[in-house]
Amino acid sequence: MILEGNAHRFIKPDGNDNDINTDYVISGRYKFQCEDYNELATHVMEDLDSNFYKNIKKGDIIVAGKNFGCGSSREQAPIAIIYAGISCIIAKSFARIFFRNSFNKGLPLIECDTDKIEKGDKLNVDLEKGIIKNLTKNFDIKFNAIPPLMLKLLHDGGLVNHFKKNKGFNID
Amino acid sequence: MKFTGNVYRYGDNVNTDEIIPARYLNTSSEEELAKHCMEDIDIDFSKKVKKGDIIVAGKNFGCGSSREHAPISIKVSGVSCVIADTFARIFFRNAINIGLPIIELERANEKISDGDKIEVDLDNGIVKNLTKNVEYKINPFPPFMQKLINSGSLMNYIKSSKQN
Amino acid sequence: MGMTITEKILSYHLKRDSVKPGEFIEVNVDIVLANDVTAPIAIKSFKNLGLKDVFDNKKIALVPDHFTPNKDIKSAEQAKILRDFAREYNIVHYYDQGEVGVEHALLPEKGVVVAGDIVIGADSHTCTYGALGAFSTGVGSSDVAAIMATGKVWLKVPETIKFVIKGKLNKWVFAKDIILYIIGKIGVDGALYKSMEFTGDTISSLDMSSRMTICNMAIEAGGKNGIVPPDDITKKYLDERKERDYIFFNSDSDAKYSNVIEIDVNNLEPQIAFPHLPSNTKNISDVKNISLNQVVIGSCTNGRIEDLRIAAKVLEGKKVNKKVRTLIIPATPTIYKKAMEEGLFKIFLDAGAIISPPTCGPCLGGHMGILAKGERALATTNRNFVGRMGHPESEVYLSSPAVAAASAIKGEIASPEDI
Amino acid sequence: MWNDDNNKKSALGLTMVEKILSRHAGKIVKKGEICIADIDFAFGQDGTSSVIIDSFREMGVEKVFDKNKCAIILDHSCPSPIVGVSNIHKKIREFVKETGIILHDIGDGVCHELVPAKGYVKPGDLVLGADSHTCTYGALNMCSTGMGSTDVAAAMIAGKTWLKVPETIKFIANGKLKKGVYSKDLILYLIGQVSADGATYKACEYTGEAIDDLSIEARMTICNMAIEMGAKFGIMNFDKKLETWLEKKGIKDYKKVESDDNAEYLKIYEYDASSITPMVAMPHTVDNVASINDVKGTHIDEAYLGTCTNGRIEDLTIAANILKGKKINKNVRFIVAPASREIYLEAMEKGLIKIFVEAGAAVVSPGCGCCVGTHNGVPSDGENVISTANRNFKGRMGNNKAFIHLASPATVVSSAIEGKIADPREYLD
Repeated sequence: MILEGNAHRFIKPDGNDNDINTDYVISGRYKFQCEDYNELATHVMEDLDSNFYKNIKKGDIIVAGKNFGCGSSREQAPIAIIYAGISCIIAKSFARIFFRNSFNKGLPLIECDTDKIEKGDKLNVDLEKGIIKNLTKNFDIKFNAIPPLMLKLLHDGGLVNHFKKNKGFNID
Repeated sequence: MKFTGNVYRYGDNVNTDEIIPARYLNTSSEEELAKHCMEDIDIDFSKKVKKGDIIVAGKNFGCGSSREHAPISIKVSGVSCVIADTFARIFFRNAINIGLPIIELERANEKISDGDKIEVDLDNGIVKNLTKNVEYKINPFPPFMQKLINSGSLMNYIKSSKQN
Repeated sequence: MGMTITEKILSYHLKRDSVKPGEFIEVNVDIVLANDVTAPIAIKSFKNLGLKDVFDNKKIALVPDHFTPNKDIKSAEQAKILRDFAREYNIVHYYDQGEVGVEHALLPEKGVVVAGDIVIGADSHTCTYGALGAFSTGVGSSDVAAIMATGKVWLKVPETIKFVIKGKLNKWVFAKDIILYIIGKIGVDGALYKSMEFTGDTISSLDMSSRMTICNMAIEAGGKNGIVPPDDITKKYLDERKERDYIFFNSDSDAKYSNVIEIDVNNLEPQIAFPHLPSNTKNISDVKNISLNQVVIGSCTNGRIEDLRIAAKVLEGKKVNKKVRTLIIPATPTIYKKAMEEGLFKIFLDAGAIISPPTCGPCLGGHMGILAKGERALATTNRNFVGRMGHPESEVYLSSPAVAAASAIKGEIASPEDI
Repeated sequence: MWNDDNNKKSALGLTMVEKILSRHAGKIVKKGEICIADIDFAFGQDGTSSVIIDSFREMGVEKVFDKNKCAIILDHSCPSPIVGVSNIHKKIREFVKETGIILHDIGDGVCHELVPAKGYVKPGDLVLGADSHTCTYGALNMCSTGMGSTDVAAAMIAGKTWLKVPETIKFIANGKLKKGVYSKDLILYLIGQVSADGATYKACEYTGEAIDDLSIEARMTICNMAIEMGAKFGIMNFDKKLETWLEKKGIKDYKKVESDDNAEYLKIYEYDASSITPMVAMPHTVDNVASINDVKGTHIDEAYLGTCTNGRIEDLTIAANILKGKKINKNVRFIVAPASREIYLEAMEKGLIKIFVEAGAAVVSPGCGCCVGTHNGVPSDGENVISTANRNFKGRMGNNKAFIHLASPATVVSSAIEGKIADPREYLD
């Protein structure tokens, strides 16, 4: 699977982009009452960048520091990101529940050193080979290959489709 | 004062919850209120209403709560005046107090149809139905209220009386 | 010439011998009140006047009761406007969360309003205080701003309709049924612009709580105010809590009324107001198969301790139907505490009901029990307009606390007789 | 194959978590392995169940694996504050009716209080909840963890889930907590030590004298916040106290587990619990922890006592004992949310609710209250809140311009009395 898009980065009030929590991804103001995922998507990351949704082009990529997605278990977080048109997230590390939720929903997450990626860089991501090409700055970043189980979920189009296809779990 | 506009017609007992539902009462932003004006009985009202348009209704228009949000949402949505058979009491004073002209006209919503073009001449007490080519006489406001209306709003009235 | 109570209170405040219905007057106000929905607009208007001070910091009551505890940022910001204003102008009768109750239950309970007063409130149910022998009526926010500035309000002296209520109420028939019956009879504009004077042996036998229920709903018939002749029951109530001296006024025997309506309640049944108007009333014996999703017992109409006692009497040892969310909302912190101490809460909780802190909450579709599309509620509140308690396609029925409690058990609208 | 005798100390070198997962996988599994494991219980709440239902329906299934092992608990926005939520509640009630699973409707209480209190879970179990604080039940010597809605939907259908067996970090809290210092202070201190992602993907075993001294409820407070250090599981040993607790609830047929002496830990941290002061997590991260000595005096506008972390009878009792005969500062709004109907009833019978109401508190109906910012006390711009909850993210309580501080019930109530962050030790004899 090859993904391509421009990088978006966010700065928290404390000056970095570590620990971007699920309340930042989609505020509780919306997620508890909204069943329309397209509507939900319009509020994605709005407390960090109120223009973010408007500026997304399909396939764009979110880039962040460590522990992205910490906080609640609500799947509305990756759902809002997916419906906003984001193709994958690249971060130094991810919070556990967010990690599962994303792959379950078919959103690839990539762990690597993100320091050299800047806002606006055009990125090309090869999930199988484990390589990010920074097309703007012309360098490559290697990342740990996605575990086979996750790749299988991605190829099946998320856990729901995996279940439909296999009539249950089939990961061995 | 004279205005011309097209008519949105409603029935009897249009209440304040229909004019502005309570779920929007957590704000007093006038523009926000105007966006939801008449929403529960006429979902697209705020989108289709044009500046100067006129609401016509039957009896007891504005019954229910004391929320000034009701006449405010009507006024800010662009409506120039409301013509009804009768008005509920608190709505009546709220409208006068904020400077939204309201006119009592017997059997208003039988005489006037949805979409009619209406001209209102407040000073001479005449409502002209330009579509149907008919004229109706309206009772002038009592002198006390006239004074209020002429000062634009209750607040202006208080301001000027405080200065005197 | 003879005068009604309402005319007497107004002329007393004008320091004149008489007033005539239809006359425009500007009159001094004893208490002006507003809540978290109406006060922000009033405060904004007041600030625009550029005055240094309010007319009297002891005569203004600010009660943020509609959205307490605040449900979102917007309602929190609205409440903050009241809080900041109350601090800036040292408003004596300001009640923040924890002390706040539904305004029309709270102010009489605290003795803030008394007989003979003119009470003007930016809330339509301000007419409640007529039960104490006061003239009280609802206005809008601009009016409140003007009163906060000048201490005066403009009014048109209303004509009065006299209601003579006679007879003994049957078991399980209450004040709520009387007022619903009256509104059903005269319609939601049956008393438009008018004063409604409630008299007769039935009324004089009612406790203050019941009288408040009746006056509270005068507005639902379009009335300007509701009023009950003050008597020994009024005196006892006021003496236990009054902040100021009170004056009793009574109508002269030759007072002029626009209409006199006599009602015999000997055979009155519990009343149900069907959607979407309070006047759309039916006898309980004519109501069949109205299944429910929610029951609300509370509000300025029926959220007092007497109401909760009646509900508890019906619910004691019973369980509410699993399909029916049953919300009990004591109208003030004092009522809350009393109900708890009397063991009513235990009855409610054991029955499976939910107890909310004092708030107007679901009555106006604010929070604490909003209806989904297609859902149906029976409430002891005062209004059942379209969308009143939530989704525009939901339905609200109105009744007494007794019928509400019985219906919560049954899962459909039911008479307490059937429980 | 797994043998239940291994639950006792064995020579296999397994942690408690590895043993529980091995039993549920039907074979011995160790850290790093991915396995498919049977689950004992799965549930969602009203913030997550709408998506559970969507996923469930999308998978084209009609039945859950066992309707007595699946539940939905309405606690996040109860009673509903807005039509959107009402519609979701309605959808949930209809789903429950169709599938026959367990429902706790509005007013029953917070899921993490109800699930252990109603006996749905027991030692040795593997439990999934579509709520991040599902790790709470580790206090009962079991594995429980929060997952997303689709995971829980899959578990409700298959009775299974996929898991990576986590490495375990062991926390040893030696010594005794001082007067005025509670399990909340201990867990805040630990989170401050290891940071908000100090245990990401890991299991945390909490042991030591200070833990042994705690009641089961106070232990739940600690396991509840394991997620705030990023952990998958928080877990504690089985002991006499837990045995008595289970007996009282009538919970039987459980499988207690012990870590082996030669179990492999990723790290072992040791602390002296007696040196810990009351702690406060300052805005806007849970690991931004300070000693009360350094932050007391900070102005407070709103105080909140409740939640799955500290809304239990013990918490209400501690707060009421301090508050008795005193008034809440008139510039503070104090909100109390008992965690369940039973706790509300017990608090009422013990006279605690009376103390709160007389002091000027608003007691809201059982549920999550204002913790997640859905209603019941959303702060306004610029306000400071002190809360017994578990998270102080920006915007957590519904307003991203408010400042949330986390502390123990004792610290919260002392602060509500003074109108500023206060040291509870000054209120205890």
